[in-house]
Amino acid sequence: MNATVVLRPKDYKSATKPVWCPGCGDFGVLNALTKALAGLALAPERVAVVSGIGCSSRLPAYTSVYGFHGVHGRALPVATGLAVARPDLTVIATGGDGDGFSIGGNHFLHACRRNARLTYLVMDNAVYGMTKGQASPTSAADWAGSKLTPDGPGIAPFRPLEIALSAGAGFIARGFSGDPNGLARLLAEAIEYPGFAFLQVLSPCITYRPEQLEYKALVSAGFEPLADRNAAFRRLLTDDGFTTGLLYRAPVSAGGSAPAPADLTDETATLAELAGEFTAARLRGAADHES
Amino acid sequence: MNATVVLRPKDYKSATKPVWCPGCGDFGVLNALTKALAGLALAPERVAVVSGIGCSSRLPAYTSVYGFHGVHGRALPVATGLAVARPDLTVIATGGDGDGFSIGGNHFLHACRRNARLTYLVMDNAVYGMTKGQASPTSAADWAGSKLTPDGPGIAPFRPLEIALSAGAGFIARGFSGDPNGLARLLAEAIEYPGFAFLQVLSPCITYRPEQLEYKALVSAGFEPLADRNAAFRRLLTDDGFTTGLLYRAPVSAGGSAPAPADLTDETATLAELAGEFTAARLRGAADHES
Amino acid sequence: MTPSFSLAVTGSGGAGVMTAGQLLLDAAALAGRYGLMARSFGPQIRGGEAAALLRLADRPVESPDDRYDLLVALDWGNIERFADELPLAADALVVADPGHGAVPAVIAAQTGRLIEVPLTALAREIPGGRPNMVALGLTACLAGLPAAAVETRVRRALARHGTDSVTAAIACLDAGRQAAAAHRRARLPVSGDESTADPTTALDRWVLNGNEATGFGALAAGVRFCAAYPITPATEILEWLAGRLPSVGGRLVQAEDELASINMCIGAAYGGVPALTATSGPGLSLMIESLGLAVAAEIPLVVANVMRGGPSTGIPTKSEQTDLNIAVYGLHGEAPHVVVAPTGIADCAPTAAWAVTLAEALQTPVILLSDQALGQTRTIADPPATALPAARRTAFVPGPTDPPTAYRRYAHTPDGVSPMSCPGMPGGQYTADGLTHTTSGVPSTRAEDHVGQLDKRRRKLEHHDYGARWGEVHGDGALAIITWGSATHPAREACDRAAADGLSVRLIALRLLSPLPVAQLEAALAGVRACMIVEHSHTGQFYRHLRAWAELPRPTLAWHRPGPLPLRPGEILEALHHLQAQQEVAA
Amino acid sequence: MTPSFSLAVTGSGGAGVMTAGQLLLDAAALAGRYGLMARSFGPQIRGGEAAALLRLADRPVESPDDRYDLLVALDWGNIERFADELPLAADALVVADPGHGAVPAVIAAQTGRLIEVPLTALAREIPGGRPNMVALGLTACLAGLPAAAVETRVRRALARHGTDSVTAAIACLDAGRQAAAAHRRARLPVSGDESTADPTTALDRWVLNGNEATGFGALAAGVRFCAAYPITPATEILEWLAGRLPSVGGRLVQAEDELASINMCIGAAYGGVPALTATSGPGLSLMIESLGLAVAAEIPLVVANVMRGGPSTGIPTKSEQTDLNIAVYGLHGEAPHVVVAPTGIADCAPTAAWAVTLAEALQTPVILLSDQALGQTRTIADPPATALPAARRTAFVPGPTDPPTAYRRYAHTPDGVSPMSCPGMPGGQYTADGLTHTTSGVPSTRAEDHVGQLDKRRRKLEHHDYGARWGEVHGDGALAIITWGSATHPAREACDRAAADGLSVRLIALRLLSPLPVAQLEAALAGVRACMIVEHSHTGQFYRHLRAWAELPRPTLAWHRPGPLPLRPGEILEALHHLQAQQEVAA
Ligand SMILES: Cc1ncc(C[n+]2csc(CCOP(=O)(O)OP(=O)(O)O)c2C)c(N)n1
Ligand SMILES: Cc1ncc(C[n+]2csc(CCOP(=O)(O)OP(=O)(O)O)c2C)c(N)n1
Ligand code: SF4
Ligand code: SF4
Ligand SMILES: [Mg+2]
Ligand SMILES: [Mg+2]
Repeated sequence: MNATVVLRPKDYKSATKPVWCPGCGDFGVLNALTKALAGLALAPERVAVVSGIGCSSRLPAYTSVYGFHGVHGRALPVATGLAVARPDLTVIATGGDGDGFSIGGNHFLHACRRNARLTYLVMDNAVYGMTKGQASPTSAADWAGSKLTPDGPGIAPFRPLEIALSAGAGFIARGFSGDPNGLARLLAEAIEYPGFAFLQVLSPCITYRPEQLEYKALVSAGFEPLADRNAAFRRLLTDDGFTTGLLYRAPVSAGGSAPAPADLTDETATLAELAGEFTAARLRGAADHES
Repeated sequence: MNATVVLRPKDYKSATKPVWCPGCGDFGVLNALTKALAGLALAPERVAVVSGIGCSSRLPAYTSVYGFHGVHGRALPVATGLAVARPDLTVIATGGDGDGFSIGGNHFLHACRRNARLTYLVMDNAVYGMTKGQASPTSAADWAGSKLTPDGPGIAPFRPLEIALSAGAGFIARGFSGDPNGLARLLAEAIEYPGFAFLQVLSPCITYRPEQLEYKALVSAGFEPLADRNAAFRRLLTDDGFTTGLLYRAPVSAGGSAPAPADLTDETATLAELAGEFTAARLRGAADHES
Repeated sequence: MTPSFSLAVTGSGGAGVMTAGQLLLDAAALAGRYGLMARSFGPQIRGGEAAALLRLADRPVESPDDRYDLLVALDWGNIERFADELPLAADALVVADPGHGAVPAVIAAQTGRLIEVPLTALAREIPGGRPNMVALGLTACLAGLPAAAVETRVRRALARHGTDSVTAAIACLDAGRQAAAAHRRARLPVSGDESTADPTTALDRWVLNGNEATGFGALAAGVRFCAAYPITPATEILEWLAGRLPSVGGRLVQAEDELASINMCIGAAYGGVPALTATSGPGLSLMIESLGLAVAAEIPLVVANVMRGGPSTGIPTKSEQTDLNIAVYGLHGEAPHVVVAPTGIADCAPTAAWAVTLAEALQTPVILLSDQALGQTRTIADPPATALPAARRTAFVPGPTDPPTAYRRYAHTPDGVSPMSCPGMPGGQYTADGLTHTTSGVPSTRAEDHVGQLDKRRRKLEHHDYGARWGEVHGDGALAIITWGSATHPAREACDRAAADGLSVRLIALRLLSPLPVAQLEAALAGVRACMIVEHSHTGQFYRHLRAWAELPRPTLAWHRPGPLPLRPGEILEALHHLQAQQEVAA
Repeated sequence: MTPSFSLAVTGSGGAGVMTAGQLLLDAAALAGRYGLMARSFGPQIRGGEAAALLRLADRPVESPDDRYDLLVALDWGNIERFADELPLAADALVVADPGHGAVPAVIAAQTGRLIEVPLTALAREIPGGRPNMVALGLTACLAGLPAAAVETRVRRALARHGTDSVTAAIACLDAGRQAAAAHRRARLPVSGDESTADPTTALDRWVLNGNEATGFGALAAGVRFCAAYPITPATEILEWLAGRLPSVGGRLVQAEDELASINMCIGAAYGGVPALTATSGPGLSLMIESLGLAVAAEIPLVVANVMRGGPSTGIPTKSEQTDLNIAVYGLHGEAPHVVVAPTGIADCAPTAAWAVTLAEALQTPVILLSDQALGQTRTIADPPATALPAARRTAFVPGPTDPPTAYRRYAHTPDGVSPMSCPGMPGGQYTADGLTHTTSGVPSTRAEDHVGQLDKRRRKLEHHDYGARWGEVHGDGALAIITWGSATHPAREACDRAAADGLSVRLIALRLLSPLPVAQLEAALAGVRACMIVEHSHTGQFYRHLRAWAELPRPTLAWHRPGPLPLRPGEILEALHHLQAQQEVAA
């Protein structure tokens, strides 16, 4: 791509037709992402979108940037390896609430701590869409819509923002797929954050959670960006789960420090030196004291 | 065992000699546990201690109750399966900070949510003792004592109490292995809690973290039990990591509801009925409308 | 050779293809027929094109046929997606709605017998009418099903939607039947309109898929705990159990992942409660470490692994037999365990029950290898002739209480099975361990303990009497097929057809895959001069497994191909003839 | 037959057994000798009893001998724990400190040659003296090492502790040597005090264990990313890399678990940076699902799996070759990948380097199967004769930019290897996928795509020219041993001894375990009449693997036994004679 060419959102879309149900919230997320990338004028070949498995995790193939569609729950470690090995890239991890908070929960915890430079966008529909509608960690305790939990999961829902904050994430926001422009702005800010940025996106599953069509009426852009962790905690104590916006943005590297970038140039001289440490000569100190 | 026999702490110990280093904090935990069990006068055969892998996870074999020494990081799901299938038992899961917060982090999150009736005791020494001293999630960012992270892990330490609270645990406490009596009291309370009870125990590794011998001077019994989740959060905002005691005790089942106990009696009549739902007769409604 | 009638109903999302197909199969059951129905979908999560693939017969049938006799297209949406799966017979009938445009080339090229029926227009004439119900009436008529059976089934199915719905549907059925009447095929391989089947027996037959049968078998044998993480195509086992376990005093827990689900089962089973989980390849991969723990700590449990196309995420909705390697050889260290597989859809219930009894008897994990074709194909089958086996564990009986710690959980016994205590039993306390241990369960690094326990765990599997369930043997030809799982029925039908051609072929289908029943297999092969290994895989995993352990006849031909297309009798028959020709040249 | 001297130093925790052993080996290196040292510990996490197990020789040696010529006991703490591991030669010398009580029966029963040396008392006479240094002086003398070499090594090692320490240690060495002088053995199989080795060459030799060698080989071949989760006995690979990667522009990340570490490697490798992780059985089990992803998405990476006793947690500190099954057959679906193994400690470096080049050339995961015996035994070895191979990936070269989306990541090519782009390359954008996909990487459920990609992935492995590294063949006897990994050196020594007895035995040691190099193997077997498969396992995993794929000579004897005890040449030789005797009866 020529750097002087101005890219529009549609230039970040691929020719592949999404498998999503008509009306699925994930379309809005795809739109917001392409808008954000166009807004930041990032060259498509310098962006990588990494996902797990689920309806939402199909997203990478619908973009024209580099994509990685891995296995269920492991988007974050793949993205971390890529971001650490290739700090010159823009790395975005994405997927669903099942992928990220159920099977992938441990990586979520540790990615928040590790603070590698990447954005994590979770399309939260409080259900496992891909496997036909079982309860996810964010499903309400009394949601009885799945044959697997006919009386509802019966346990307290997972609170993504609180967990992210407890675990040490430095950038925490909530968006709504029904507001692609607002979401695009949040995403652009997340992408520019020089550390781990977490974005929960309410993205309705119109097939297995048709009641989520009401989200439009429930969401409100109520978060005011806070820079103080304790203040963010206090703010979350009254969160209704539908407030959108940027909740918390830590001063850079407050929450940990991203691993320093790798310098990928070969230094073969050093390699010979490394071999030297195995030699018997070292055992008598020759290498240090003589010659 | 005869119910009228009074059991002393040593009756809860097995004849197996611990592999622990002389002076390891885990000895204090073993003492506290046997004291707590004796104090509660629980019949040894009605108690099960389940662990993962690590120095600390060796504990079950040193007791005279039922033990399960599983694989690394999976103590909680084993304990959950046992507690759900056998609600008549007292189930205690245990292990180290690596086992519980690194590889086992996801189960920790979801066990807090699930609120099955069991106690989870983590012997936290901020190191992987068993594998000779690598950084664990609770190691300080600048702890440079391991060859694997010669400049320190460089990332924010894991905050077990905050995570437990965010994840929905209803009973959260911190103890110290150097105070077996205080720890025994906390443990007894945890065991009696009718849901998931989490107990972080500062348990020095004198071999790979000899500086932890100073813990004795650092800990202070400062927590006052709170019943309000928000109050507990506020309290943690000023936690120094060395305050011991019961931080939070939710009114029963506030944090979720434990799965209802299984009734393990066979109902074979029902089995025949279940087979009936496969018959062709059902397809014409015969079973419902006729005969 | 099974006289049968194969048909497909296809159409876009929302056209009601699956409803029509399902009602047709149900009606066939009520009419005393046998049959099966598979489902195929396009890539859309929902609302994409779909195909209901049926085969009806007068005798039990579990294999798809080579080609379809009838294709009813509600519309042509993305039909090319299904072209591979829908080979048409040379004289197949294609029914198309002219309102949906010309017959696409992929279909038109295959057959000349095309009739146009304005399904949509006919439905529109009926208030509340739907084209799929017209298609149902038409298809049932062309397939020779009695109108009464279809009506009975439709009345029952729509009852809860009210009388108007029922009336409209019945009118649609009639319209469809009338449209068909003109085109009724002359040669119908199934019996005529009036079924000769004994209606009482027919009504006792089971209409179910392999996943439901698996759930039922497990529950019948004694499973009372299930930990679940959903995955296609295994979820229905979990969902079936979720609805039924509580009514027999059992419990199901939805786990956070498969690492948790397998360990929850271990916990429950350690606690004395027979446990099962169901998964597919990706989930099984995650359970591998903990299955090794169950082997070492001697914990009974069953993993029902419903195979799908691999590797990795592969093709979740299609069938393959390619998790054999991981199931048998996937554990690290020396970890003997049991792997069994049902030989058909109906066989899922007894084989699942058997798996539970083996796990409990041998105190070891058992992997039950089902697959998408067995799990998600619905069939009409005779209920099991004999009661399903029920599980029994060799339980610890407290000895004299003095000294109280004398219990040796992992004691050496002649058959390798040591009495097992569980929490609650006084005097039975021990610590189950995945570390190498003594007979008491105390960790050890000594050679005698390590070798002793390795020997014991191998012994209990090798010395067990697996009885007659190890496999099925049909016929006594000097040519043999060895096969397993969902390949069994197509292979068996190939043998039947070969017999009709005058070629006698012996069929050996294994249920016990590991430990491989070498003695039984070699006995079953007595007198065989040439042999063919049939499986649904790319590299012949089953063939390699057999080679590794057994002496096979020479020559032995390894015949296999991967998914996503199902194995069909004709291709196996062709390979058989090829083998026979080679034999004759050699002779 | 290698003339050599085997000795053990034992004692309680804190006695300094390992320091003495290590300094002895180092001194032997300085003296131009070859040798090796294994370590054995009791169950205590720290401070328990320990044994340093050495063998010294004038020629390269990597196998332990059958029996020990010398045992030096600093004390008798829990010596019975080591009895199995310490078979003494009939004429072995036992040196004991009378201050620590009588010689325990397990030792006394084995030999009559016992001498008492008051090690502790001697040390106490020297200010700052330590018994282990006395023992070192004594042992070095009995083993025929020049005093100068020991002194040089000790001076260097203790330099940072100050002159007093050094002086005290040198005095202890002297005291030990004097005590030994009286008991100097007459027959010393290694050369005399003054080494004849060329000192320059000797100083170039490497003193290292297999884990360090593995780390070095990987780094030399181009690995620049490592994700780590510690596990015994693999941790040293990770620790070695952690210290060196930054200096060559690489990075190491400590992961939260093995699910993360393998996926981090996938991410880095997808990004174009050669990646490796190291683990052992339990960790490999957790990586299985993601290894399948790497196969399907064609991501190069290396997993160095250092085997330990299994199953489950097993015996983490002891060696076994029992992860062969999981490494070769452990993935679900059809997931062809590469499995290689070093044939010795020194071979770890070139074979690790080769593993990296194979991964990068074939765009697939490679499992490097090392084991505890290779990884944690320290040896004196000649440095690699030729430069280690360096990795090269077939990279995408942008074509004409119009149309820009023409890149087909998974294009069919004659050799199955498709040019691979990575982020940063304009025009190379694609989505890597574990779902069945088209040549462009777009998910597909079509038969032609599924079969096409399965064929391609198998083809790239089968068509690759693996060159001469596939294995080693020594000798041309009509009797052959086929073996692999750490069994190679004991087997080779058994062959050498057989030759000394007049029996010519061919040795075939495989480095390439999967895909099995059937043609090369069968060629190497030309003229072989009987064969023996040697491995360190309970059930003969390697034997089954060979049977599954290759035609083996008849008869073929499967000889194997599990850990924790190491394989020794004598037991293999015995089996060889047994096989030969059978052959003669049959002839
Ligand atoms: C290891 C493994 N377990 C289970 C599955 C089955 N599976 C596929 S997607 C999915 C859940 C998807 O839910 P979510 O991440 O919320 O995505 P959504 O479909 O709702 O967008 C599951 C359980 C799998 N592919 N791999
Ligand atoms: C799957 C797996 N990975 C790694 C290991 C190696 N391992 C054993 S114990 C341990 C960490 C123990 O740390 P912790 O839980 O804190 O226990 P401690 O020894 O400190 O008490 C590790 C990494 C293992 N046994 N299994
Ligand atoms: S099932 Fe739900 S989440 Fe999946 S594509 Fe359809 S609407 Fe979206
Ligand atoms: S290494 Fe540390 S944690 Fe382990 S037993 Fe020793 S002191 Fe305890
Ligand atoms: Mg979801
Ligand atoms: Mg620890």
